[in-house]
Amino acid sequence: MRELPLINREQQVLDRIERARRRRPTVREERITLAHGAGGKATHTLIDAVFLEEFRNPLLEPLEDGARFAVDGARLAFTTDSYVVSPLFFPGGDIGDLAVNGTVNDLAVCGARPLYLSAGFILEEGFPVADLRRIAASMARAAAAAGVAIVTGDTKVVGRGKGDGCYITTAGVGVVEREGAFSAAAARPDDVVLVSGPVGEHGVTVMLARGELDISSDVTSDTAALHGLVAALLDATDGVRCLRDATRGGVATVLNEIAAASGTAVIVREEAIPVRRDVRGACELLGIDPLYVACEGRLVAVVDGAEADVALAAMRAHPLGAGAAVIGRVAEDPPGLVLLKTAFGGTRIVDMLVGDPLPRIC
Amino acid sequence: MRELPLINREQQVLDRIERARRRRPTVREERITLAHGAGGKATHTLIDAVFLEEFRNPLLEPLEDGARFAVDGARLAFTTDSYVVSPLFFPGGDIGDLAVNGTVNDLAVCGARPLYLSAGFILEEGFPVADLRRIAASMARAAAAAGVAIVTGDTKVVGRGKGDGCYITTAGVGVVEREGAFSAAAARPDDVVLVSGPVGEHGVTVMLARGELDISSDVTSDTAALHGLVAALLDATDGVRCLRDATRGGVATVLNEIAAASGTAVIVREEAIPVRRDVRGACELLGIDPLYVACEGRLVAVVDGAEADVALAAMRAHPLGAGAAVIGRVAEDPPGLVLLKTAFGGTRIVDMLVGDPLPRIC
Amino acid sequence: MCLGIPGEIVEILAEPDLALVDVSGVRRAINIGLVEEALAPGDWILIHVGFALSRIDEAEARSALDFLEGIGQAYADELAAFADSRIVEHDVFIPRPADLAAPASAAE
Amino acid sequence: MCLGIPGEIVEILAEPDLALVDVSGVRRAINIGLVEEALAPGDWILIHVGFALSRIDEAEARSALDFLEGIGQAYADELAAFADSRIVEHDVFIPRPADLAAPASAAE
Amino acid sequence: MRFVDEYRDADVARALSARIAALCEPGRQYKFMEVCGGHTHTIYKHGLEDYLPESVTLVHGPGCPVCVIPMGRVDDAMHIAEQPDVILTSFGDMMRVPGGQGSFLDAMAAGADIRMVYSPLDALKIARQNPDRRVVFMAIGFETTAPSTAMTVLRAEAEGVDNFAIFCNHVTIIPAIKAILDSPDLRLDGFIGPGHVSTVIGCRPYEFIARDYGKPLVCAGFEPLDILQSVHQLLVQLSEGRCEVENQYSRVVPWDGNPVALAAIGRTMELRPYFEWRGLGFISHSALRMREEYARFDAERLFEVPGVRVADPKACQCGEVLKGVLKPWECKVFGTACTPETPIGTCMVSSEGACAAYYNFGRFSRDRVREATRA
Amino acid sequence: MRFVDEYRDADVARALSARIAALCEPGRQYKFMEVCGGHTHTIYKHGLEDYLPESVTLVHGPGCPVCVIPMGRVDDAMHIAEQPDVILTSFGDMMRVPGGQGSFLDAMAAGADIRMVYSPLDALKIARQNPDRRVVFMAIGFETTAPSTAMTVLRAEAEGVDNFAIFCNHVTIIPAIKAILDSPDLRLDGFIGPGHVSTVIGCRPYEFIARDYGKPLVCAGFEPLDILQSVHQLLVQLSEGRCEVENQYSRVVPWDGNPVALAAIGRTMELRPYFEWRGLGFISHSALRMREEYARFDAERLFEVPGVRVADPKACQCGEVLKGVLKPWECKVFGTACTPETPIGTCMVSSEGACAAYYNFGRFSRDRVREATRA
Ligand code: SF4
Ligand code: SF4
Ligand SMILES: [Mg+2]
Ligand SMILES: [Mg+2]
Ligand SMILES: [Mg+2]
Ligand SMILES: [Mg+2]
Ligand SMILES: [Mg+2]
Ligand SMILES: [Mg+2]
Ligand SMILES: [Mg+2]
Ligand SMILES: [Mg+2]
Ligand SMILES: [Mg+2]
Ligand SMILES: [Mg+2]
Repeated sequence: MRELPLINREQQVLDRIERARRRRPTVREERITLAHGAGGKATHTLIDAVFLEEFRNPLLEPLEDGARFAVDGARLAFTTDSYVVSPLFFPGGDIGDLAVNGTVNDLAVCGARPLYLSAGFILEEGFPVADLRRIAASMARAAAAAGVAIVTGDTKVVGRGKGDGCYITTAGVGVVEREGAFSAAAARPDDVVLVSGPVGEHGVTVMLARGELDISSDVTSDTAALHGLVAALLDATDGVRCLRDATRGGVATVLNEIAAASGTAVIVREEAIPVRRDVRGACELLGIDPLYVACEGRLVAVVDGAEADVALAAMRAHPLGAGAAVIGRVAEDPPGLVLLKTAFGGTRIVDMLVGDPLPRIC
Repeated sequence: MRELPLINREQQVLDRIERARRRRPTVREERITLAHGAGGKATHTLIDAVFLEEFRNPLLEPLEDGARFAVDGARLAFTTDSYVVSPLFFPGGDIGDLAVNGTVNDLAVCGARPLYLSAGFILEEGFPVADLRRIAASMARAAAAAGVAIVTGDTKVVGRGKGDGCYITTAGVGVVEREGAFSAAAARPDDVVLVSGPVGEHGVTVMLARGELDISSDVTSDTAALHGLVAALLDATDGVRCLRDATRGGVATVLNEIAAASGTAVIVREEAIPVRRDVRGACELLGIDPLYVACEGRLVAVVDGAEADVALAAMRAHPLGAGAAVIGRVAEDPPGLVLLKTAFGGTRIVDMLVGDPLPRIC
Repeated sequence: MCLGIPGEIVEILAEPDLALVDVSGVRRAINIGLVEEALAPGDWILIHVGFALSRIDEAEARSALDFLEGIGQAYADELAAFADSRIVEHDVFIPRPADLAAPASAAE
Repeated sequence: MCLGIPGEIVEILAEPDLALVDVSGVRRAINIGLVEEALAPGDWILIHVGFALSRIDEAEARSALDFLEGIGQAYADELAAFADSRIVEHDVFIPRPADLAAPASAAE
Repeated sequence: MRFVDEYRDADVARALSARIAALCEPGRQYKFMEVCGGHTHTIYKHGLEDYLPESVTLVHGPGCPVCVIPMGRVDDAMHIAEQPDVILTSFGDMMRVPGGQGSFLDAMAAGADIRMVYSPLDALKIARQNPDRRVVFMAIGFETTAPSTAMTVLRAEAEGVDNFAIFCNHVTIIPAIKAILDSPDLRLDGFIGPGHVSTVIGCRPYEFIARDYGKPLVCAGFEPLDILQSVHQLLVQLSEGRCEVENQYSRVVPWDGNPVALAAIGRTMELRPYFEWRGLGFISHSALRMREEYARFDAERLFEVPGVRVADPKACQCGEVLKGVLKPWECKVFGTACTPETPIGTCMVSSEGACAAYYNFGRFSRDRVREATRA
Repeated sequence: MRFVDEYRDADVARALSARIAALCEPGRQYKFMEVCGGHTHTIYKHGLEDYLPESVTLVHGPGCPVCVIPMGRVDDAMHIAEQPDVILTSFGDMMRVPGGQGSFLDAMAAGADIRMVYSPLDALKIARQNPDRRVVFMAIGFETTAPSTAMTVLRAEAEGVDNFAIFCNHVTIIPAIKAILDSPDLRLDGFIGPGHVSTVIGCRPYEFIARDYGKPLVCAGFEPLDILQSVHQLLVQLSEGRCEVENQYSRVVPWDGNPVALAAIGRTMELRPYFEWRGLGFISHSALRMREEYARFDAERLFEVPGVRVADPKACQCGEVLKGVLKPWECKVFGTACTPETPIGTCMVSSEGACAAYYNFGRFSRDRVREATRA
């Protein structure tokens, strides 16, 4: 293998690029495109340039999965997510359990025990009441399984062509009973990165469930409430630095958020990332990378390197972590980047997702 | 004036009807219609038969404006609302301040001091980014004015024809620092009913802002955060029984909720209900009743009759309560009904809204 | 039958048969093509589904009202002669009169 | 150029020119009208934008792989003769080998 | 509001109430029919019956244009709405009227493009704005509303709008009153005449009622004092042994009606040989259709309207209510199976329907309420 | 995955890497062009350059079908998309390509109905499902993809689908390679030949490269070992003084190509006299259009396509990158003004574009990364 000298000109360009990347992003588009909702760079830019800009406050600023604050001595976590998945029902789940589990998970990765949820429904005129019942029943089951109660809600109806059947926004309140913020900024060199199971199953399931691609498979969504797994992990070790659920934008986006927030490099090993065989098949066929595909029941944890074994064992001992693996580690340099050691033995960057993972042909 | 004898047959029918009204409602429609979102009977039926049925728990059950619970000794209120108003911008406000004020108000009428909000955005592909900035700026101003912080959020984008520009779901957490639940069930005979200002301005503004009716006016939305007014009222008297903000379905719906939940009769006097001259004009032209038209900055309070003067004075001393009035009182009989003593001197029922207040011609 | 609302003509518009009409502070263009007589600002019309159905005859209205008010006055005079519990029945209604006065900002 | 993916024919479908193809556990109907030779279940094809572009020649593949693996073996033998730090460079990478073994449920 | 608030004065009402009571012969029962649903609405909305002595009963008549639409016509409208590219428009009150296949609201939920308009001119505007769609206005109403439809068609003709049509359901009031008068079920002492219809047709067409049937009629306005005064005028006539047509609503109603409006109707529409009224059955010459010359604006000619007759639900007693034979609460399903949110009959839908007005405004025991609203 | 994972073996790669290093003459620099964007993608995605000695440089070629589309063609496509009732379909990679008026994504946000398809057959399916719409498939790609378009048109013809058309942007690889060979800027030692194009055209068309230009070419597969082996074969040829066309990808590529695919192209399409390539300018006989006989499936004939020529942005150096003259990072706007989320040039959009591949996968200093990924 060749030894490269430092190529000065290239290095200058790269430094310039990194400076450009660190500048406050601006929204250049005049109109919202689908990319702004895909969870990748465009979403981050929009949130940063519009919402953070206007709402700026210390609790919002870290842009974590939820906000943590104390009220009358009680330490709380608070989060929200809107669910607009299409189709509403898919193998392994539906918008209802997604909406419950997603908000439970955002609380869990704040280190909180989820307690109470709210649910806001935006229904499209013409939506079958039977489907709504099915969704509500699924939410109720998911809430019961997660030990949370849906305690307040709201229902709006929009005219035909102003919705897509049913959108749900859940918010959640949890209680923080442990020390540690588990924020993306807390990763440190020599930490290890774990994922709780195979990646990309939810996103592939939904993409295929739309039917437009005419691809059939046995993949089912991984939607699940992760607070039990998180608790098991935190019980096992004090070495947990960051917790995230890998949703929109997939594991790659989470890792980028961690690298950016903590100013470290995250280095993952392709062979170590668990991917179901058929998920990989679908991704190959569509020309997308499973690292960018959404999960709805997978935990990404950064743990003190010395605690890697303990953490992995704790995860694997939990039913939702049976497929857990250490997929990489944190390094000092290059700060803010995610690198992948490929199965082939090379090294490359894993950047944030640009727009939707569009099926690509070339 | 004639003295009616008790007409036995009619009374039997009326008893039968009241029994029918008290039965668990069922959703008979197979599909969601606009009426399910209008805040009237259909909305209540849907919530009762689908959501309450599935999610049932003691905190949700009273179906108040928010849920109250204690976490680690801290007493909290938690609420959510989705905003789908069209047009997004209207005289006196926009969807942004509406989304902030509405959730602040639902916390305030739970007797809580609003602290933190979440905001979930569902944007339609093609929505102008400039409009989004304008909405975000308006939310920021409303939040600052109300002394709350937007601490967590979410952004989704749906395809063209799957939304209507921008939907916002806010949830809010507040701290309960006073005794009293101020729930609709707490009204008692000989209480008085107050409203904090003229009714129906928001709803009329939005209806006219759509432009389809070609009616012009100077009416502007009453959108405002009511927690300051609530605090002033609660500071002035311990006699406050129930608090509600009169939103979808208007004052009439709130009064019906109070009558139903408390098993009392609410008796209001038409002449006492403040209505702006032009709001009345628009309502006459459209054949709708201002009592059913939404407000977004009006408080309905039920107060111990002995404290009526104090409560009214406290409201009127606050800028948002300058137009306050005592509009009626609570009686024992007929339980669950709202009666209106008309300006003409007659008496009639004020029932819950059936569906949308459709412009009617005959 | 069918909702008819009185409105006052504010302006005869340039478009044929159209007038801007004020109804208690809100304005709408109303088609006046069904009314035979010439209309002018200040005239009152009866509005039905966007059309003026007729001009309101103020003299007729006045004389009818005079009759009604006459009855009312006569009755009030009669009642003044003795305290009648029926009036009390109407007035002794919680919200005391002081509270009922619509406040300035909400005045109609 | 342009993404081409190998897939195995599972079934020749009734519709003309269509075959059900398996790609690592997922299935799609693929148009095989561009491939001259007769195809049968078990055959591997190269898929591009929903069409089979060619049948994969397993004998050719085998002999090419034999060559590559031969090179690899020869190299491994050479390296076995002395400890080479370069191999270490690749392997001394946190996640220890024990952790990297994909667990049973996620096995590919 | 001028011309409104003056007619809601409680003091005058009390005075009129006293006069009315004084005019009633002891022991005699008086039954007056308010023909018009607008009057029914006013009566309940303002609690007007509180001012009437027990011996005076107001009976609700057939003059609610929504109430008299048979289910089959609603189904026909939905059939039109289902045709490709059609936008069906109508007034808000039609949205919840049940047809054999549910209401317009249900059809909208199932995908039909049905829009509520405030004026037929708004429907025409929608047609102009959607040149690639076919816009049908479902016209309903008595003679009050027919001129607006007629003017809108004439405007469409003048502007050359060719994607606009009328599904005409206009009905005429006189044949309905005559049907009531000819009905054996009902003994009436007089009529409160429909004020707004009369702005168009005037008072002359009612003269046969006084002349041939010996019943007085007072053409009345729509504020509560208008109605109370009309009751007073009827009682005065009866006490004086007169039987005439009087015009209480002279501020608005010219004795001879509105010739421009009548001409507009005459130019575009003609009487149908017969038309089905909900609950009342077929009544001859009781409705309008588009004239041959305006066939290109006639949805019944442009679309193959099935014209299916749908039998009213068994439980429905709207016909008896429309004829004034039954009080709303006497219908077996009133308030239980039939409510405004789940109407079985049309009278429970329109805000001018007797059942809806009684349910929404009048549904309580007067005695208990008197007790409750007393100090 | 069979036929995939075998070709990603790191041990074999190390062995090949050693052989490659051994084959390089000390002091000599080797420059090989991988013609195909798919190869560029593989090289960066797997970090293949880590296995090459410093003396071997891979130069990226013009074989990315998205990258070579000039801005004017994107604008033409948007013009078609704006016509009434049109649904424009294309592959996902086209969605973010900037035209003079923004990208397809922007046009969608502004209301155009543009849909992403996996296969041209899916576009035909959309046409079948939307008989009242006109469905246009924007066809892009080299000879690899043209047969699929041709087959789809033949299918549309057979089924009598008459609301389906092709906006044909298929290009041919040989004229592009010839343009590179004729360019004075570049000294190359050989070519890594496009494997998937070759499944259709075979290896014979490359023989002129070896014969007339004296450059060896190895037709290569798309897994990293395929490419490494091709480099090895090129070096073996050079060391043995041979100059031939070899087929590394023999498991897939027949020496004579695919006669059925060639016939399908020939039946429906013909060579254009010339075609503009982004950054490369006009190249004669370098693209395909629909034959006269298939005019009814030809969007360029059915719609009045403006055919505007849009000058590339001043800063854009895609032409130099496509010709292999500049490394992506040598373009002045690379990574600052031009990034995958805000691309200026096409090479930053397609995942086969050299700039995008380098930015997304290769953007780092090798030394620092070696340090970081070391134990
Ligand atoms: S209660 Fe219903 S069915 Fe009975 S008469 Fe009234 S509207 Fe008709
Ligand atoms: S950086 Fe952008 S403009 Fe420059 S060559 Fe690459 S794609 Fe073209
Ligand atoms: Mg999360
Ligand atoms: Mg969240
Ligand atoms: Mg989330
Ligand atoms: Mg609510
Ligand atoms: Mg829809
Ligand atoms: Mg509320
Ligand atoms: Mg709420
Ligand atoms: Mg609310
Ligand atoms: Mg989120
Ligand atoms: Mg829309």
